[in-house]
Amino acid sequence: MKFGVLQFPGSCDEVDALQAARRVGDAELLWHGDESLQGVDAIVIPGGFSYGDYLRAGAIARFAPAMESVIAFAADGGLVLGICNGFQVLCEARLLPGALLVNANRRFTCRQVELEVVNGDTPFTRAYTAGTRLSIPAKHSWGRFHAEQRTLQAMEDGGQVVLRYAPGHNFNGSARDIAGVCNERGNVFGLMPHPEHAIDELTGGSADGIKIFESMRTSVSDPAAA
Amino acid sequence: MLIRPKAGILDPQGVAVERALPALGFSGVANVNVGRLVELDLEDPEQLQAMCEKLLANPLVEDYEVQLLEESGHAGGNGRGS
Amino acid sequence: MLIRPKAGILDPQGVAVERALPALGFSGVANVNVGRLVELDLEDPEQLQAMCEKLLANPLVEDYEVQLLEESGHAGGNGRGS
Amino acid sequence: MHPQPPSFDRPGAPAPQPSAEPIPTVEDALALGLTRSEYELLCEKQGAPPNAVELAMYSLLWSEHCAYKHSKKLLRTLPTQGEHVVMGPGENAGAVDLGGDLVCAFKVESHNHPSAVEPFQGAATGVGGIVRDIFAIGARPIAVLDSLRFGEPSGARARYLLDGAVSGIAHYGNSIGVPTVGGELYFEAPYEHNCLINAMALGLARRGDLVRSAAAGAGNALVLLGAATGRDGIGGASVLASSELGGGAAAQGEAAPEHDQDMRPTVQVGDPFEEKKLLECSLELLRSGLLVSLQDLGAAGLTSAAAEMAAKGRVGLEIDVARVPRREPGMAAWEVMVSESQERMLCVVEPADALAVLALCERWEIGGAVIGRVTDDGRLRVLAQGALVGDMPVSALVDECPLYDLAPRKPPAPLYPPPRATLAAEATPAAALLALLRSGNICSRRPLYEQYDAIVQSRTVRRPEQADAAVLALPDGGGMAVSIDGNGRRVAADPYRGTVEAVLECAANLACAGAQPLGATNNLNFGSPEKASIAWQLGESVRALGDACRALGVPIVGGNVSLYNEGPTGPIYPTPVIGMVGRLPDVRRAGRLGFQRSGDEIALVGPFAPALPASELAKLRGEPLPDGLAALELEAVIAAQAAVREAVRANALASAHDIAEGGLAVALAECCLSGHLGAQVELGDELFARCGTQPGEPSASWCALFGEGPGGFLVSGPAQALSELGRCTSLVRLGTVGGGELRIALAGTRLSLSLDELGNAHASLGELFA
Ligand SMILES: Nc1ncnc2c1ncn2[C@@H]1O[C@H](COP(=O)(O)OP(=O)(O)O)[C@@H](O)[C@H]1O
Ligand SMILES: [Mg+2]
Repeated sequence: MKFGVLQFPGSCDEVDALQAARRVGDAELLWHGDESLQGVDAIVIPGGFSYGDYLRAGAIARFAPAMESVIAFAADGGLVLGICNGFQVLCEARLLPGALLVNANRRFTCRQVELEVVNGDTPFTRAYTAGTRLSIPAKHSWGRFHAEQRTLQAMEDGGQVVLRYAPGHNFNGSARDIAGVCNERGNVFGLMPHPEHAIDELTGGSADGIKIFESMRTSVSDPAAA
Repeated sequence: MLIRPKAGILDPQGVAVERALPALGFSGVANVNVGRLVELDLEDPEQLQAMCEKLLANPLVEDYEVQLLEESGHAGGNGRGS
Repeated sequence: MLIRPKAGILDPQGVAVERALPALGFSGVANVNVGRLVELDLEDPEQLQAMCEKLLANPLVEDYEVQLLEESGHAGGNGRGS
Repeated sequence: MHPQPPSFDRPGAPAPQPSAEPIPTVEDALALGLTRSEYELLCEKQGAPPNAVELAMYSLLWSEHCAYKHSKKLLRTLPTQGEHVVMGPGENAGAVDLGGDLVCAFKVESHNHPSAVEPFQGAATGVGGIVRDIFAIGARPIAVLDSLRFGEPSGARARYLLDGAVSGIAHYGNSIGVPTVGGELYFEAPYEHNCLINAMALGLARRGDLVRSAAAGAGNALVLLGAATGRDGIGGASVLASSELGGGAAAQGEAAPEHDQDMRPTVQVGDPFEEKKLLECSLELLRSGLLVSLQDLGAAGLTSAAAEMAAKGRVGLEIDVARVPRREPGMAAWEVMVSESQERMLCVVEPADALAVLALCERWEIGGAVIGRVTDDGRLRVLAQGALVGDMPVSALVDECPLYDLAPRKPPAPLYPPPRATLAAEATPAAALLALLRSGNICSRRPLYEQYDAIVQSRTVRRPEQADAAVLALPDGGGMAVSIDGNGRRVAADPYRGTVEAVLECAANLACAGAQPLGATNNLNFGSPEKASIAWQLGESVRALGDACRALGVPIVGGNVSLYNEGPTGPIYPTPVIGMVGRLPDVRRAGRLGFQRSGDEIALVGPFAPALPASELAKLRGEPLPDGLAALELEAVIAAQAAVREAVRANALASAHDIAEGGLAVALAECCLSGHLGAQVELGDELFARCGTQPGEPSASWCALFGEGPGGFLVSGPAQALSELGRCTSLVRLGTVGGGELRIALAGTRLSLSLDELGNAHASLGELFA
């Protein structure tokens, strides 16, 4: 099982994501300018400030040559995980519904937050059970998830709301406390908090995030079990 | 290009400006909205719409308005700062 | 209010957008500048200049331009996005 | 493919000859900040009066900022040698050995004056500058710390500066993926007009990957990397605009620039995205072995980068300003040479590698241009499209600026007015404790540090407020601790002892984390050294810095000096800021400051002798600064630090925290708040004896609770562990951890506050970021 971590100019958490992926499988960096995805089994779009987050977070990155390939990869059912800036890129690329807006508190905020697993049946969360609480660091200034009411309702009904901030932890003002969402098909997942930082109690405040990578490995090696 | 947050979507920057103004002695201000202004010289104005929709604005959350200026001047305004 | 980076002052956003555009298939674009757009309803337009200088713009790095609109409409532009 | 040919030669260029242009006069030199005798000296070194390009370059390199005219002699007294030193002062950053093959590069720098003009950009570019210093020596930047000083937070200006500076640091540090892991913040009236923004950065490198900045190899190419050059930061030199030159009006160099003051921005705008690309590109160039040497562009831009690279390598350099990518049209040669545009690096490359270097620049989407070459004649030559427009001996530029002796004199009368009283005279001890916790210098920094990404790169083992020092994990299972400290008010009360205390506080913070110091850096923020009283502060402070570091066995591997920090109401508090880096053998045992377990015992460790003068309580009461601080037992303090460090390393203690601002009572409250646990303690006669008072005296309780001084630690742990620690150092048992409140009993009185009351008071900084 090999993860590809997509690096843009301005990516910051690509090495963290690489380390997390390597705890459960092989992983290598992919370069934004290359069309080839090097035959990887799953894609991680890491956090950071691709293209400086200028204009809008993720707005420029989504046009990178590698993103064309990622869009095709997703259309084929490949697993794509977007973390923080990666989530923003996936929304900009319309691989995920909604948009991410400036935090309600207007400030970059770096804080350990608690999350609730809403849907434990996605290829990214199968190692959790629904209702589990996770402690994972979040750090961003554009993390307020927004979608129209109709869309939100459809997402809830379709199991696309995968993670929610626990009560009191939604500092960015996301609609319905949404922290992570997937597409209808369930193979593209984005979240603002950083599971790749929560793989070791020592530096992450918990190891709760590693199960996202474990879930992905299981989903790739044993798709039938999903 | 003038790019604005869509109506109905919380604009925390606008809210913050609105809240800060009275403390500075300004009153009677309402409906503050903060958006973006993108200015560029373009050979082929036909590209503009595509550029806005693909890149400069996110139609899910933003409205945009295009003002074309012949040559490179600024839109004539009623006032002008330093 | 249209707030722009002052001439001669680095506009990192403009530089980044300009550099990215050709890769996205847009050509012939130059002098990209990214600024801010602040819109508000105001009872007393006399306050505007002071407001810009004290809060809305940073006169050290930004120029501002004020456009007054009667009622609450938008400046008529040559184009209008969704 | 490349617009610039990757070689630098001048086929068919006109024979170098000075172009006709007005020669600046001595008045121009004075306007640029040189003295008459300095001007005469440089004419002599030059062999003729310098032209505008040359004068611009001399005036910057002979400025206080670049030449350390008033501090160099003092700095030479500092200890810079030690077994762990890999790079001492002189390179872009110092470096110490971490064991194995690893080294840590670090340095602190100030951006005080730009931040006072525009705090957001000033602070942002301050971070950008110090981070470039780190990757300039080939280390990957892994952490930033910030040290901030503003006027009292009740003032609108202090709040504006605070908000802007913190946002600027956050914007820059977060965007380049370097965690900001710690720092410090003080509010004092003397910083009202002249805030201090110091930033420290750390980097990690394999020993063999370090690179120096010395240019070498005549014929090698000089390549400028990064952003295009604009008219940034040349305001001071603007008298050189030809229209303003001593009467002459002819254009010089290139086309006459038709700019007015408006076009020479006083504010430099940082572009963290450009820096991030520049950082990755530079490290990749080094990894690929493509660079002979590397240097960042900071103050005085190309001028100082080129002159220093040439001086260190004992070579000459030739630069053609026409090859320098510009952001603006019509820049004069001297403008290009002195521009302080951000996010640029200069490197020396063998001609055969130039194409590969430019190709990597293209991959990372940064600018790259061959702008000159290395020569062997020890001269710095500036060309404009091949025509010679400046020609100077490198040694004169870099090494021959006159150095001055200070004329120190202890001020006969106090320099600083007493602070405004904010605590009622009849306040109870409980009210005073809450007032202290709420006060700007003591309240929780959480609303500030939450704006910083503290965890990117996955090394941060102790985030702010988890331990006294930030702790970073290293690949070998060990760790590194880092702290930055400097209490200007105490240095103002006693420049010698206050500075010793700052060094000790840094080392104490490391000890609480379990780290042994390896090296230190410092930033000397002072007023005008030309005033006798400031010269005295500076001299005493540097003497103390050297003495304290020698006593600790900690070499100083780098630093920075920022002088002339004065406002209309007078000089700032003398503020030496010390940054210290240490090593932990096992990062899983890094100390914590908060209480961990109910039932643990609490003890006071070390030769702590509290005193109220110059304390935070004295400030809240509006008391004037004392003339001098109490003497301290340096050796005993250092021994206590060693004992605490060993106990933390042995995993014997649950928590360790040094006693600083606000004294014992505040330290107890901090341990409670950080650990979400209460405590019951009783302060007995032993402590009153330390205050030099009897329990009955009215001031005794206040001194025991809130008195300050170096050498005190609050530790908690099992009774057995404390007994063992007590065998190595002085230890007084105070009480036990547990419950939902902090209860302190002393001399018949009793103070009791719930964790909520303490926490609410401690959270006051949030109001400043509303
Ligand atoms: N300006 C700042 N930036 C980031 N962290 C800070 C800043 N100021 C203080 N902190 C953090 O807050 C905590 C408490 O700071 P402080 O009271 O200054 O500690 P100390 O007294 O031990 O020097 C430390 O973890 C410190 O690193
Ligand atoms: Mg301390």
